[in-house]
Amino acid sequence: MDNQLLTGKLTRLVAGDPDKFGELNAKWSHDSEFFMLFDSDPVMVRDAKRSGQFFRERAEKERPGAFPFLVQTLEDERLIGEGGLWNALSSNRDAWVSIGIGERELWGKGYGSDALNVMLRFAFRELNLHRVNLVTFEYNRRAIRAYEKLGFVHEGKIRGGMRRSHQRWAIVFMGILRDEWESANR
Amino acid sequence: MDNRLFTGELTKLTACNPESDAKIMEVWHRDTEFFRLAYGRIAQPWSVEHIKKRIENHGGEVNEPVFAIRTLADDKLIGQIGLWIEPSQVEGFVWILIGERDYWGRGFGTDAMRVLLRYAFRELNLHRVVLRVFAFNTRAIRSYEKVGYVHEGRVRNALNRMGQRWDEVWMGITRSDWERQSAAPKNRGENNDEYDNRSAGYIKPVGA
Amino acid sequence: MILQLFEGEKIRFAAFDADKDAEALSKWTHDPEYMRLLSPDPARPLAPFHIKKRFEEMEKEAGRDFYYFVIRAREDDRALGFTHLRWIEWNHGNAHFDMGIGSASDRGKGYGSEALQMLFRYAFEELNLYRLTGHTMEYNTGAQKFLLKHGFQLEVRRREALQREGRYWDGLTYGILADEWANANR
Amino acid sequence: MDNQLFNGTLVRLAIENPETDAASLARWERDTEFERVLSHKPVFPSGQKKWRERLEEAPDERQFWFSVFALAEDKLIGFVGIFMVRQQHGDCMVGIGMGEPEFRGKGYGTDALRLALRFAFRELNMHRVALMVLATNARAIRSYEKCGFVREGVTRGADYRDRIRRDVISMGILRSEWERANSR
Repeated sequence: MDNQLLTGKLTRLVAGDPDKFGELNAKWSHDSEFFMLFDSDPVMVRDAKRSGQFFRERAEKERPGAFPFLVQTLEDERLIGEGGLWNALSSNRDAWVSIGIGERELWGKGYGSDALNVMLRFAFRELNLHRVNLVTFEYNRRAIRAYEKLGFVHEGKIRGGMRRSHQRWAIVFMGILRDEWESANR
Repeated sequence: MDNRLFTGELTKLTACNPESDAKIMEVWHRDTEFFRLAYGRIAQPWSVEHIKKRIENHGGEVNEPVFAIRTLADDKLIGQIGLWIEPSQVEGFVWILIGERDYWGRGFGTDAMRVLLRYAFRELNLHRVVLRVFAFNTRAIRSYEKVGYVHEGRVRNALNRMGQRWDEVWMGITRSDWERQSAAPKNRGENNDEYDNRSAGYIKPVGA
Repeated sequence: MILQLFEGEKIRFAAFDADKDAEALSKWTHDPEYMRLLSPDPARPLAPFHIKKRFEEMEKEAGRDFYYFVIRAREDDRALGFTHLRWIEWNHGNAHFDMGIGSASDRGKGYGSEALQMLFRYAFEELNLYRLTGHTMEYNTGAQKFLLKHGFQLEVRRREALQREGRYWDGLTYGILADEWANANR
Repeated sequence: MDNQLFNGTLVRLAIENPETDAASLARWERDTEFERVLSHKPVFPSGQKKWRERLEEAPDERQFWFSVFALAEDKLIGFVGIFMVRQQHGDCMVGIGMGEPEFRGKGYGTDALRLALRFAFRELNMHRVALMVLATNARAIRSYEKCGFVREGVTRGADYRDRIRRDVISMGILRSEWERANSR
């Protein structure tokens, strides 16, 4: 039995109170680039209190299949990002995954991939899912490369589905099956 | 795909309708022999309002489907059957009650259970289904055995009823038990519709 | 005759106090080994917020018939674990029990044994129950030995009732009658 | 007019203060020897937060609970209460618990009980006060008899603990008996 289920090489997944999610999201919301990469809603600076309230409501209404996580570094236990698995307890045995590293000085250093890989291990080894889906945006090239390296396969896109900075971008869908992930992690 | 998923040979499973069902079910619950076969809780008369609330509160959630059992012949409400699905999505806990006495022992309960199992394994992709039945309910135990349930143990003396202690019998059926059972020839020579054909691949188009 | 039901030698039973205990319980849920030994449900880290919410739901669902104890060490009053009696059927004298010792460093020191003996005394000599039921999993050999040592008998084996690490495991149900415990302690 | 209604010789009665009293009540309930004599309900450590909520509940006119303070030390040592008040019949019950062990068996309980009776008869104009006590609780029975309570009945084997059945004795006192006992 794997007792390091939630621990990767650089990060670990932890739970967070709504206030903690609120505080972090408020801080990261001041980095418009982060939210453009992470979210399709119009970016807006947020304050901790109202943001905390939003996450409290989300926690109240949380459906059983929702698994929100905060990403913590192993070396200094800093909370550097968030993510989760969504609609994970459906009879289709699949789920949606999301990952975002809020601390920009840690971008491109493998923290995001490491945390996402831990989430996939949780999805396939604990939730026994058959596949994991994710959606991202055409301009998020670094993320798309990271997902490809982890074994995600392009499964389709909505051409011009998004409009930002006066340009149309495709919304990109990717997916990974359990045995694809298992062989990538042999 | 087939649109007769909820239909058996004698019964069909339909949504519960609190308004009309509760009145009928209130009559069932006056019969304490029925009550003690169906529930372990203290037997007491239930009002129509109480039953209506129970129907409204249960069966809404995706992990707790509850059905009304109706006869195919004349659409008569004769019972209820439901599933509680474990968070792990691996196991479902089933319960069944037939409220109309004159439909006891005539295969209606067995038929409804067969439809429920097909729904559990084909639609909900469960790995196994489990139930508990009181040791004195021998008719139900025989019905579950016919459908393919395997005895998995007994909770000793779990019931204190009619001045005596009774065991609670636990029976389970895994997907492989079920595949074997439904592929095996039916003992009463009932016709073999496409759900019970020998080919394991149920994705195969009907009649191919 | 034992007069103090909540005071043991090394431990004591206390009420769950959300402000004090939610933090400790949240920490335990971050240990996948603890979560996987404890329950077949998908292991997930819980924040104090979730711990409080779950506790309120359990309390609301059972009303008076829910006896939840936090196990505290007498030496420094720290929370060691929990145990509770649940799903009580007074007309049959039935109850289900559960127990967990939060951190690995506190296990194997006799805390669980003392807590179980105290729980037996409470169930059979205060609540006058007829029998107790406990559940565990095929891979939790520690719990199985613990239950057998304390007089439980295996009663039900639910074949392949849970799935973890890509394989199926049986679910095990154990039972003990009040007289069996009383005779063992004559 | 008797303005010393709530002051006795050894103790005084005070209205409960949720902040301070809840802590003591939570501590006392951990002593199950004390709790099991006091109540037939299963003992359970509900904890300070729960006691606080109970004490903060709006008082209704069917029960009057007091904290008992030792006069000399001004220390909270127990509680006493008139409850199950049925105004139309002039009938009620009294309950008393001396939480601090070192104040038991020294007359503090009897003094608190006398104050509660005076409150029931003089202030609430009750016709009678009743109580229930375990047959094995000899010390309490002596204290009740000293206050003028008379045995009125026994419910045989009503208390079941440690696999043993015990009788529960019900006692009562009428206003006339109380007036006589206190005019001497």
